[in-house]
Amino acid sequence: MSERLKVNICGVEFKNPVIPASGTYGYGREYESLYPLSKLGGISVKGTTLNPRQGNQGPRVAETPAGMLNSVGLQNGGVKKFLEYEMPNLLTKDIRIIANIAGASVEECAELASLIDPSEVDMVELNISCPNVKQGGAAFGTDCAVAAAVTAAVRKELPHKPLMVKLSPNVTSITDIAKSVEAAGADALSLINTLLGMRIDIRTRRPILKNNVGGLSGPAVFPVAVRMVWQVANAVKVPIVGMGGIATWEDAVEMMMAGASAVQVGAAIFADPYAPVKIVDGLEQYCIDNSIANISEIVGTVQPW
Amino acid sequence: MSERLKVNICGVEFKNPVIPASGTYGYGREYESLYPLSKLGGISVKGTTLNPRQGNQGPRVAETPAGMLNSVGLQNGGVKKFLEYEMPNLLTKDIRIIANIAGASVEECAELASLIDPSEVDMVELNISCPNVKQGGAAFGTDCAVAAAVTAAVRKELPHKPLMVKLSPNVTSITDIAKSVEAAGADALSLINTLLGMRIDIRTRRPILKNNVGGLSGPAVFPVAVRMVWQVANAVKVPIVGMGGIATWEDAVEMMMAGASAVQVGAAIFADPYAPVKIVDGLEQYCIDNSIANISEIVGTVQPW
Amino acid sequence: MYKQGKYIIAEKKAIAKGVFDLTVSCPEIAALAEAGQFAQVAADGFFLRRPISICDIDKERGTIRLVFEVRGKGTEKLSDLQKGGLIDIIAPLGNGFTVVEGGKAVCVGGGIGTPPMLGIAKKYGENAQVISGFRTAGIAILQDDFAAAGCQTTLCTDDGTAGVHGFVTAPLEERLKSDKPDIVYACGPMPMLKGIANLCKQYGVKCEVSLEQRMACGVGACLVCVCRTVRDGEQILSHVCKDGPVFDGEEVDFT
Amino acid sequence: MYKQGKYIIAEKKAIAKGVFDLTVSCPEIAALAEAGQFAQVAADGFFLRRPISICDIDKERGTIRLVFEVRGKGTEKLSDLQKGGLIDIIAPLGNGFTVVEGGKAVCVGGGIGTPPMLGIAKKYGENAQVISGFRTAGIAILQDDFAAAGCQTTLCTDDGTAGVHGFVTAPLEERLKSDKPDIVYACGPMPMLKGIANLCKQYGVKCEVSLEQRMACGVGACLVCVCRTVRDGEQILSHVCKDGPVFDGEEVDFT
Ligand SMILES: Cc1cc2nc3c(=O)[nH]c(=O)nc-3n(C[C@H](O)[C@H](O)[C@H](O)COP(=O)(O)OP(=O)(O)OC[C@H]3O[C@@H](n4cnc5c(N)ncnc54)[C@H](O)[C@@H]3O)c2cc1C
Ligand SMILES: Cc1cc2nc3c(=O)[nH]c(=O)nc-3n(C[C@H](O)[C@H](O)[C@H](O)COP(=O)(O)OP(=O)(O)OC[C@H]3O[C@@H](n4cnc5c(N)ncnc54)[C@H](O)[C@@H]3O)c2cc1C
Ligand SMILES: Cc1cc2nc3c(=O)[nH]c(=O)nc-3n(C[C@H](O)[C@H](O)[C@H](O)COP(=O)(O)O)c2cc1C
Ligand SMILES: Cc1cc2nc3c(=O)[nH]c(=O)nc-3n(C[C@H](O)[C@H](O)[C@H](O)COP(=O)(O)O)c2cc1C
Ligand code: FES
Ligand code: FES
Repeated sequence: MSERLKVNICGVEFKNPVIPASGTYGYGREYESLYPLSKLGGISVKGTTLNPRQGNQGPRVAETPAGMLNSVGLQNGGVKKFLEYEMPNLLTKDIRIIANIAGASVEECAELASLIDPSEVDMVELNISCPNVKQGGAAFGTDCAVAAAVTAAVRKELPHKPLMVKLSPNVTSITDIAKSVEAAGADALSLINTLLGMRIDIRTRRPILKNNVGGLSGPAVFPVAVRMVWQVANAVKVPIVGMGGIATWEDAVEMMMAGASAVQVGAAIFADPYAPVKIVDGLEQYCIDNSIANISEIVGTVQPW
Repeated sequence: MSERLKVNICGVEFKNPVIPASGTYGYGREYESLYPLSKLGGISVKGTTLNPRQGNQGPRVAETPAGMLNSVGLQNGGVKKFLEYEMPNLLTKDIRIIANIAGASVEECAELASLIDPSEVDMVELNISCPNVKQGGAAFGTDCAVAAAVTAAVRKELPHKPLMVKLSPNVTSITDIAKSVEAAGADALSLINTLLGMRIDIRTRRPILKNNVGGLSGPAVFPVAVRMVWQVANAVKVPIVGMGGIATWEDAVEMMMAGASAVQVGAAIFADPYAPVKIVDGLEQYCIDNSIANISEIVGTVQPW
Repeated sequence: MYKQGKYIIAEKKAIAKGVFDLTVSCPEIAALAEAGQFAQVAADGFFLRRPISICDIDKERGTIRLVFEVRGKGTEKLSDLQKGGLIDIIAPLGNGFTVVEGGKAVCVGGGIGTPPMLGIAKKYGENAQVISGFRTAGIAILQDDFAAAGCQTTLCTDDGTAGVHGFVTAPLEERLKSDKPDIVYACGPMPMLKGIANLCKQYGVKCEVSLEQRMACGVGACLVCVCRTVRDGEQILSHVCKDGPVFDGEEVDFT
Repeated sequence: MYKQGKYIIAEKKAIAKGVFDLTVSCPEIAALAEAGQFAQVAADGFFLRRPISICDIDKERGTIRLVFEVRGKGTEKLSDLQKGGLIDIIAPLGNGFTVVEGGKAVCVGGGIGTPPMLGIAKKYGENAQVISGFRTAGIAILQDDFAAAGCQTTLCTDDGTAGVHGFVTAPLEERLKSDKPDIVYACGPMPMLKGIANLCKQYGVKCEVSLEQRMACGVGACLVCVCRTVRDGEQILSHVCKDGPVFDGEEVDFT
């Protein structure tokens, strides 16, 4: 791997800035049939909760123009299984590990953090923006005071790890939330989570998702994500990991120019499981073609009119 | 025209529920080369301000996956020109006329209303959600108290016309805004206006839009629009005109099942200028095929899980 | 183990109104594939891939067959694919059917649930009875293929326009009574699968059903494709793409 | 007056690297079209149409020609269109060039600004001088077409690989000095148009330039396609699709 793509996000060095987004890549096991995980900079694992969760009933996915809705609802085996079963495997893969955590209460988030702090994960991503769960989830991410409180509580229980907080796009002012969370101790921010959406089957007159509503992701949301990353980058000092609709290396470059130090790739993987690898290769070639010694040079370089 | 498609929105009868969305159809003149305006239920004219406005510098459009950003910024000839030049023409077209108005202050909105009240427009659509202007615009539509104040002020100056208020999707809770606006006297609500987005030209490292950011519309936003219409329909009693990404008659049916009494069609017209007419024809056939005597029967019929 | 790629369509046939049969030349996939697995097929202009069962596998020619019905806009797009053109698939995915070596099987397909029965029926040849149900005679498919494989075929139509008038469960029950097979395979609408699973349980015959659910990744990573199952008495949400699409009939929660 | 429809591609040629020449059979559009107007062309899989100038019109055959360069993903998609296939266009749009009956014209095209010059140059035949500028000889296009129409052609290349070494403004100024034409038409990059408009003003010759801007509707309804113009001393934002694409050189605010 070349020096060109190395990025450093609050002290954690990633060999390249391409990270599969939480919930879209499991724990990486499923894609090893196609390529080794070591090709990627990091992995943000499926959202982890204190106890195992079954998630919502199906259908949990609905197609939309250039995107999809999901209503998984944080199905996962709980933090214990993650630490005991998934971590040992991931540690052999030469890839940065981001533990994505979500809790139904401030206390639960803090407890999760305290359990993960002693582990070998490289970074924690606190999800305060899941639209698919009844408690916690987006409720945490749409109010500045609550977002700050949960960030502070987790920060306290996480003395050894950088804390990245994942923001919801379903807000009037994402910069206000970002600033609150930064002030409460977040070391980095990641955005965006999914936009709340709905689809209806006109034959049955029922919502396609059993949960009625779900989170929109995929290329459709890309312009919203770029805008939010740009706004937040201009409002905070901490690094940003940008995501939402990234499907090509050009998208990744655009997101980084908007202000993201690294990118996560989610739904695009379902259309093309090689998408993250193609983005890595595309970024490398882009750096060569444009004589860019390190991709970090382009971060936040968009020059507004 | 058949009885099947007639809809009534707060006392105004539309021969069918298909209305080109404000800003995407001018005053109808440009599309008469293709078909008579009388085929459509109504027209929501380009946003009208007190004084003529030049709008923003170009480029004002950027393509996005299954959609587009615009940053027109309410270019229009002002209310006087609308009433004196456009109204006489529109009145000959056998189509319901919705005057879309926007002001930089509460007073300006009220003044606009008072000027339009004596005219022959069928309905006023108060735009409190334009993301492309510095004053007024979205600032009105993202705060409940402000939204209520401007609605009340306009309501007062509009004794003879139904008032529809057009909501912004760039908010944490669209139902809160909807309820405030309803309480302040809105006779109907229309939603959604555009989602704020951004695109960057990675070669020049500059935003594609000269305004840096712009409003996202087109099929990409459809699931967000359906969700918001559904939420608002469950929160208010006044009728809703739904829009955001509608491109086909199936989309129109879905939006109506979510709770819209009529629909507006915007960006889809740019891809297919016949789109609104095809939607009318499709709805008619849908009613025939499903033995629906009047399309209003499907409004709000989605049955949540 | 699966692959993703664009592969050449070696043959395309319309085998009934709105039903298409593609033979895809993909040696690396054919080599791995087992009866009952499926492919995630990209439809141009649509974000999500469409899951389509692998109907038949020719390991020697290095081909698989995908038989699908036009149901909506995505499968309509797939129907535009032409012989000689490319098809973008991820395959083989999921778990195939369990083969009872030297045993006797009954394969029950309902409508477009029939195609996945071909590959497994072929494993049994004359030891397979294939019961296929269709709404009407005009849309009956693959009967010649089953016959060519030496299988015994029983055709049922809901409207009696061909074969047995009525549902597949009647001939299945007859068979379960008369000459117990070692295993029953089934694919089709949920009520049919439920009926079959119940019958098999009643007669004490092992039964495997192939389920459907809306999918995104198709490989087990995104967790969207849940179905309700029971394991060790406990209700759990399983994933059709990874834990299935083939499930033990007793494991599925049909309520 | 314009039409929208899917029309048959009667011919397709690659006329330089990445430059394609489509002849579209659309009698109703050809009947209405004038030199300088444009078409809004749908590119499969892309939301917005691409504006492409009408390069030439054959009213008898009922065809128009669209010559375009692959610039991004949309025009790349358009380059996949094949002879015999359909192209979805809205046309003719905008205002064409003003024809000075019996006059003499100079038509100046820069790069992919050359195609719109063909239709208008043909109106003047031997009374037209066509000055075309390209980066390099290999990408020079349409020179034979201009010659076949009897026009006098002057080819310029930035790198001197063919014709005059340098920009189109040099031969234009020569001509303006020596044998004043009645009108100058120009299409190409903004700096070139600015230079030409200035020269024409200096020599007191009427000049029409064809501008570009990103578009949505193409018909004047959405107001996105603004350019800065001056009318009666006042700065106003005009719309390329409706007020243009052809503007009087003096009207354009090039600052
Ligand atoms: C494991 C498996 C195997 C299948 N095998 C076959 C087969 O061999 N032949 C065949 O004709 N069909 C098969 N199906 C069903 C087939 O996937 C659907 O008919 C198809 O996805 C419909 O797509 P569409 O675009 O036409 O419909 P649309 O309704 O427009 O599709 C919208 C979305 O819903 C999904 N969807 C709709 N119906 C289904 C469904 N029944 N199952 C899963 N997703 C659905 C689509 O994939 C798409 O994401 C199988 C499904 C599964 C899960
Ligand atoms: C009136 C008019 C006439 C034109 N005539 C021709 C012609 O005859 N031959 C030719 O090759 N080109 C012509 N162009 C330019 C052509 O429209 C662009 O090259 C083309 O739109 C680029 O599309 P793309 O998908 O390849 O690029 P992308 O950059 O991927 O396109 C993204 C978006 O930007 C728009 N866009 C990008 N560049 C331009 C541009 N220069 N002008 C307008 N929109 C642009 C696209 O239409 C699309 O909406 C004309 C433009 C205008 C406005
Ligand atoms: C199926 C699915 C499951 C997801 N699960 C999670 C999750 O568990 N935790 C989380 O923080 N985000 C989750 N997300 C959100 C993504 O991580 C990402 O923020 C979002 O999808 C936008 O990126 P994309 O457009 O590239 O998919 C999920 C998204 C999808 C599509
Ligand atoms: C080019 C353009 C101009 C618009 N101008 C206005 C406007 O003047 N007033 C207004 O209320 N909405 C305006 N809108 C928003 C549309 O009326 C509509 O709310 C939005 O585009 C969503 O619908 P769509 O996805 O069908 O386009 C404009 C939209 C576009 C694309
Ligand atoms: S479709 Fe992703 S887990 Fe099954
Ligand atoms: S492109 Fe719509 S007004 Fe010009």
